[in-house]
Amino acid sequence: MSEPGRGEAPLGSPPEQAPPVLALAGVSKAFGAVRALREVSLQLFAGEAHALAGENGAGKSTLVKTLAGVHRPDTGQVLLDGEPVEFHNPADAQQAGVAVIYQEPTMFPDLSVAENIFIGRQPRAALRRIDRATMHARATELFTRLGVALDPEQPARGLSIADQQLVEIAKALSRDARVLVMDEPTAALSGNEVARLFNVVKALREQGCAVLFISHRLDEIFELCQRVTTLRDGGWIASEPVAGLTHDDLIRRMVGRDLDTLYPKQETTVGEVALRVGRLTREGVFTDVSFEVRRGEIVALAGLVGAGRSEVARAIFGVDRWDAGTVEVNGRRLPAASPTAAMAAGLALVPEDRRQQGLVMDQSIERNIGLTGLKTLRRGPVISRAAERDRARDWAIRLQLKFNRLSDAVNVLSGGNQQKVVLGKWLSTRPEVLIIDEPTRGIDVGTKAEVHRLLSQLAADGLAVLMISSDLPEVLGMADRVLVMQEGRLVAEIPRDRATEESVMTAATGRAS
Amino acid sequence: MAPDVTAAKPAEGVSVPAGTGRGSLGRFLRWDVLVGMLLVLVFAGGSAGSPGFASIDNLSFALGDLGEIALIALAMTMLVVAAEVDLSVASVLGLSSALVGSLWDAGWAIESIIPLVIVVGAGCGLVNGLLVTRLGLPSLAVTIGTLALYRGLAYVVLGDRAIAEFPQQYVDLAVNDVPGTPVPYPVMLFILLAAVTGVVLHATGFGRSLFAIGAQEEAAQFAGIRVKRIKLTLFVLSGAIAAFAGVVYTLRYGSARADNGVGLELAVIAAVLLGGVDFDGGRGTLGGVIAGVLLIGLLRNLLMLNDVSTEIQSIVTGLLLIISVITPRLVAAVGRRRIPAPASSPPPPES
Amino acid sequence: GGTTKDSAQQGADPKASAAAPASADPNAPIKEGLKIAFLPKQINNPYETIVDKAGIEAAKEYKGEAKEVGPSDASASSQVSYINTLIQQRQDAILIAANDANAVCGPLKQAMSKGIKIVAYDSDAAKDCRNLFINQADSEEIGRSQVKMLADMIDSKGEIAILSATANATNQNAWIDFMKDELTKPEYKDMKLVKVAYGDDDDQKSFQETQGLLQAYPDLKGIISPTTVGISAAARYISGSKYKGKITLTGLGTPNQMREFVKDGTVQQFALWNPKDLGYLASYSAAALASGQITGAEGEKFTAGKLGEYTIGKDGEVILGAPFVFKADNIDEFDF
Amino acid sequence: MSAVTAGRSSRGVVDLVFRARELSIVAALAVLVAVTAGVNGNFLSGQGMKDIFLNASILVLLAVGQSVVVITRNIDLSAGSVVGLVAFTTGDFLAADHGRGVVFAVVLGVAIGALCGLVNGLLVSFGRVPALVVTLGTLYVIQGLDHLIAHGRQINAVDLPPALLALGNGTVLGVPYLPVIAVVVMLAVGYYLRSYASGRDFYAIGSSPEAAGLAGIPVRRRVMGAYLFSGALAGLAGVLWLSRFGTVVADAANGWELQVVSAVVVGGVAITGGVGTVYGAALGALLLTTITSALVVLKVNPFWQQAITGALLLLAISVDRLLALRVARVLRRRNARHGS
Ligand SMILES: Nc1ncnc2c1ncn2[C@@H]1O[C@H](COP(=O)(O)OP(=O)(O)OP(=O)(O)O)[C@@H](O)[C@H]1O
Ligand SMILES: Nc1ncnc2c1ncn2[C@@H]1O[C@H](COP(=O)(O)OP(=O)(O)OP(=O)(O)O)[C@@H](O)[C@H]1O
Ligand SMILES: [Mg+2]
Ligand SMILES: [Mg+2]
Repeated sequence: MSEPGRGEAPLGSPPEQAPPVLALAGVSKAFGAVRALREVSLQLFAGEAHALAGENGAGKSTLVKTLAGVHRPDTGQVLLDGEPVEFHNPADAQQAGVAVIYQEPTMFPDLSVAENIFIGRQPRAALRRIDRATMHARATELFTRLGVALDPEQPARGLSIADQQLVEIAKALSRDARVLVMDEPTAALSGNEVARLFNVVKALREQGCAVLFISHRLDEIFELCQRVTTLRDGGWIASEPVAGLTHDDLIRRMVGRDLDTLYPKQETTVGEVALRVGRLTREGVFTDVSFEVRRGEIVALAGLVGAGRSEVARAIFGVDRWDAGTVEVNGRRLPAASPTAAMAAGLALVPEDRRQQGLVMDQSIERNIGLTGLKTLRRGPVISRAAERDRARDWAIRLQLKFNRLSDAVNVLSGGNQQKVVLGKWLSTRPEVLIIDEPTRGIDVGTKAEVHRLLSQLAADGLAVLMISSDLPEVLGMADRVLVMQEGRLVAEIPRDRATEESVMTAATGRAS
Repeated sequence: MAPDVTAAKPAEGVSVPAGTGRGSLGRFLRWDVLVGMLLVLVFAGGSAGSPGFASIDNLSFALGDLGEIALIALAMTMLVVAAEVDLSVASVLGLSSALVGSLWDAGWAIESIIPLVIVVGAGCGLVNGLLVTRLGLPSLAVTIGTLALYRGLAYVVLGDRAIAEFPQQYVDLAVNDVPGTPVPYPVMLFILLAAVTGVVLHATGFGRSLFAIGAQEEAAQFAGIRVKRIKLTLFVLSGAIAAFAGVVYTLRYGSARADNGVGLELAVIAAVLLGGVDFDGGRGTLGGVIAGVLLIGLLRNLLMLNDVSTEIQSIVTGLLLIISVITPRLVAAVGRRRIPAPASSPPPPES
Repeated sequence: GGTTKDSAQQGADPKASAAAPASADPNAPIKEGLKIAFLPKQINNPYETIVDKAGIEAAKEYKGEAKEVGPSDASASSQVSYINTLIQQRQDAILIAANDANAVCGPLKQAMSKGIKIVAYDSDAAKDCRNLFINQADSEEIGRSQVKMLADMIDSKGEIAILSATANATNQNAWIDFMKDELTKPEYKDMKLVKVAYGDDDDQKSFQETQGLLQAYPDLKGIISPTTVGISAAARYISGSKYKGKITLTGLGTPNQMREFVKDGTVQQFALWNPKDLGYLASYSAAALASGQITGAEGEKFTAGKLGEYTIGKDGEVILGAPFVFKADNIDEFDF
Repeated sequence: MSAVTAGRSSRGVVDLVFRARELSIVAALAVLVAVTAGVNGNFLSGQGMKDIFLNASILVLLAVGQSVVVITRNIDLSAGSVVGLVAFTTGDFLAADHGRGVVFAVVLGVAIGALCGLVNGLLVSFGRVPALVVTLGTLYVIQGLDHLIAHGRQINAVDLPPALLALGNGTVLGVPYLPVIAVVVMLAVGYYLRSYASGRDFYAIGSSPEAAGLAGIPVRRRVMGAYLFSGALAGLAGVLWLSRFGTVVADAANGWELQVVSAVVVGGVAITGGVGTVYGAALGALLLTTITSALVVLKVNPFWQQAITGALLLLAISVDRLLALRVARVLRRRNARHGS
């Protein structure tokens, strides 16, 4: 691999003689038999935003962790200002001016939001005491820059994933770092917040900060970054300026082939009502939510982050209690707060937080997929391991899961592949109504297309799908009908032919109507 | 009904060669297996070096002496796998013993005392379970409280009295061996229960649920597992078994007192932990626990036979516990070093 | 298992033939090399240590091999494990201070069936599970004398309380029963036992119980604490509180523990037998049993070295003697 | 910015709840003391108060040490056995050499305790093994060592330097030394944990050990520190035990591990780490000891005492929990009204 990372100089790139602020040279990293990185090189320059693209499991997060001092490379070097350095732990990297937003939020739920941001480097007053007033003021200032209304003194426990992500971003910004590394910071955010974030990052870049940015939303790469490095299966494919690349070019580099369409929506015939929700209310969370989903239909539930969509899903499935209202599946009313009854009635919920809710991270792929089928996998009183394995293998193949062994713990899978395991776990219950919360969060384009095709086909086969998504193109591309929630209420229902970015956003922000 | 999505790269995941060296090495050097091997070693060493150790009399006694701990350890294993713990077991045992004594003293028949006492034990477990599942209190805290409460109730029931002279046929059942074996009846019962528990824990859906709850409770709940009900069941079971162990204890020693079995909970927990069950839940095997119970019991027996003082026994028990948690880490570290990739850092928190 | 099996084993054991000889031979010499084991309530209990050490010393006099084994917690179940071990080790005699008279019974019977002689000391086992009980002092005598001693000091007037060990302590409960009985006598009509408290032989607990007693019963005149841990904790509390001089404390304690409090006037007198003599006598009685000098029947006599001749009383009990009363003027003569 | 104001008002409630954890213990204490004193005036007499504080001091010290460990999501079951070991070995040293003073005793005791803590800390933080197992192991080991050293001997008050005994029973300005020491330690530790960056690290570690590592917090060093500190405090408690009781056998504070953990839990320190204060833990210790004393003063049948103590303990943690749940619900409703 000769001289990667130096294509023709893009607009605004630094003079040739200035060495990259941070660079990887020929770095390899393996986990057991999995070679997560193979001789990868990458150079980050001051004042430049650099994108890292690749499918799920391509090695992006591993690369990030290598830069962050979490992993040490097996071979190859990390270079800081052209000099080789060794980061023994995250503290070393932070010392060197590298701020990292990890793919999954790393919160301290019991500490206040402000402390989460400043832990370990709180502003000091006399006698090295913590200066809380300054700390809170600085946190507020950061939130203002990001345009979010978070109270610095509130405990982090109970923050939505989006809010957690915003705190992570504030944490990274607060470091005034020379290098800002962001691993899918926007996966949980909706349009507004992404726009704010980009403004802040652009400002930082202009002040001379080097940025490494990872996202599966290609538009974002084109909007924010000057250069892009593509990984495939842990190997380096290309480093080149973004200008002059097309979406299809990038996808081809990532996937190694062309992709026909991201939203393969199939025509279906809509059948009778499968899920009917009537005036569902959970005090303080959502109020009077009524809608129905028919067989063969994909209904999207759109809205801003925190609108209460996930809460509705949780209540329908019975994980949370509801205070008033009814839920019917195929005409039969569900008792409140019983996931077991919901499952028996043919309901499935793919939750939004796969690490906490979707998966038992320490357990194997086959066990996770088998967890929803403990009754069906029985041979007599005992579970048949063969049946369990067959079921897992079956779905692993269908979903193109990338794994080493079915008996590996899911926590060694990449984020996207974890999501596939959750999908397999629920699809294997052969549900009649599928509620799927952020189906493609953190999933690469190739898989995204697959998931979409899968959803389409499931609907065509008569499944009723309720899809919660913050990805507007996905909503528009896949939904037969769009329901919009705002602050705990259902405010609009828009049929497919009238659903546009405009109409959905207008309803979601409550500006019109 | 599932669509055909098998077209692209179908065999990709599956084709990766399975079984690298680490897997088999790791599997072999698991702690519960090591405990088993250690047990064999102690047994072999004892038989060779200490006359009297391997005698039928001694083994029968040593096994019988472990009866209550072993019984309680069955329920405790399931609880700890589900990331809960019950520290009140020894107090339930004491309460049960006190009840047996006072009811017997009051002229009840043993046949009706035993079921009643087991129901009371289940009730004690229910209280633990309700406090844990309904109020969401940590079981460590709850059962420290009920540890005091149930022991206190034992004193309320029996005060400073000691009741003896239980009917001989029941004492025999608690003490004698199953004819033709060195296995006392309670131990035989334990063997049967252990077989059932082993199957339940490792081969049934209920067992799978326990591991899932212990490893990630919220995910288990989202998978439709009735987390609270299962936990409640476990606590009730633990209480009932502890109460039954109390009956066995009372009959075996022929003495009902309010302070019977004080401190037994730590012995049970030590055995469970020594058997390689992860106190954080989600990991462990029943085989390991049984080996752990036997190892502690037989090793103590062997040390006693060799006139090793009780202080040293205590130290050996403590060291064993420490070694039981250190060894797997060392093995893992060594194992990692042998693999081409020297992973230097801790397991990462995410993807 | 196997604790009350009296079948099967009898014939198999060579020593069984020697078990329970029909009659005693008072002139039999003490055998050399007798294997004798002391099994105290709890190892590490200083009082028990003094007793057992003296017993082990005594064994040297008659060329026996004596040892002390035992649990670190005062529980019957641990003692049972040790009895089993001692049976496997084929000791000639086991001396036990039983934590629970009944719980140790089964295994002791099994030991006896194998020809092992059982001597209970300090705290008795059930009668049919031992050959002899060496009683430090007559239980009745202890109970009654404690009341008398306190009555003398408070002019037989006022409220009194007892601070015991654990609620299940066999000895203490026996003594307390006699104390209560003694108090029913007319000469104590002005003395009223208001409470039996339990300090669990734990310093802190005994301390707190003493405080509680003094607060709850402001008119309390005297406390009897028939346990060494209890009396020293109570004395220490009283000596550092405003109650010093107002309350009379007595009971059973060792001179070393109590010396400070006798000297500073907190305690006027307390009692105890000589624990060394107890161990010594127990040791000799075990040897006499194992050598066939005695069988444990009432009326038999044996010589316990320097302590002289003892006669076995009713129910196989041998009584060491009357408890000794320690006061300011004699306490310095003792060191234990 | 309506969300921010909503946040602020809800924070007021949250704050109150957090303080309520301590307030509710204070209230429980007040009720207990009032009832007891109502029945028996002596309970609140000078001597009565002195007794309560003296009784609680040693448990308070242990609870303070324990809560630092528990806040980091670990546990130290060996604390009680350390007290026993230190009380005996220190006493043994002093008895052998009358010339030594109080300072020597304290230094020696704290050093022995710290050594035990060091072993725990090394095993837990560098061995990366579950704290409960390790400290249960060291509990057995330390207890064994203690008994091995004591070997049935006992330390008597006459063998100890009078100055040391005075420490256990003497007073400054009418206040006994022990509670003064306990309160000073508690305040210092509480202030440190709240107001110093390294103090906050303990909370961060307990709240999420993984996140703490990624945030560059020296996790091992802090956990190590927590154990070292807990061990040292247990050592100090051991010396104070010696000075208070004078007569010491090997099993001083035997079985206290669960009592200390109870005190910490009652005091609102979450067993799962990250939450709680040493003030709460100290109050928990005070409450527990006061219950024991009060039950005696109230002439409760001794056979009921333990049952009542257990029931009160359960009541304390349940009420606390119910309160928290209730406030959470109120917060949720409030959120709804203000929007987000
Ligand atoms: N700690 C680990 N142990 C074993 N394998 C690991 C570990 N971490 C990552 N891997 C493997 O390394 C490969 C790269 O994973 P990585 O998380 O870097 O992918 P990614 O590009 O970030 O994917 P995604 O877009 O889904 O986040 C995957 O095959 C993953 O299973
Ligand atoms: N675990 C939780 N505990 C407390 N509050 C929560 C929790 N999760 C979410 N919330 C709050 O509930 C409200 C609704 O959140 P919800 O996750 O349902 O929104 P959403 O529309 O699904 O958005 P998202 O895109 O983030 O999933 C938000 O104000 C959020 O802060
Ligand atoms: Mg990733
Ligand atoms: Mg959501």
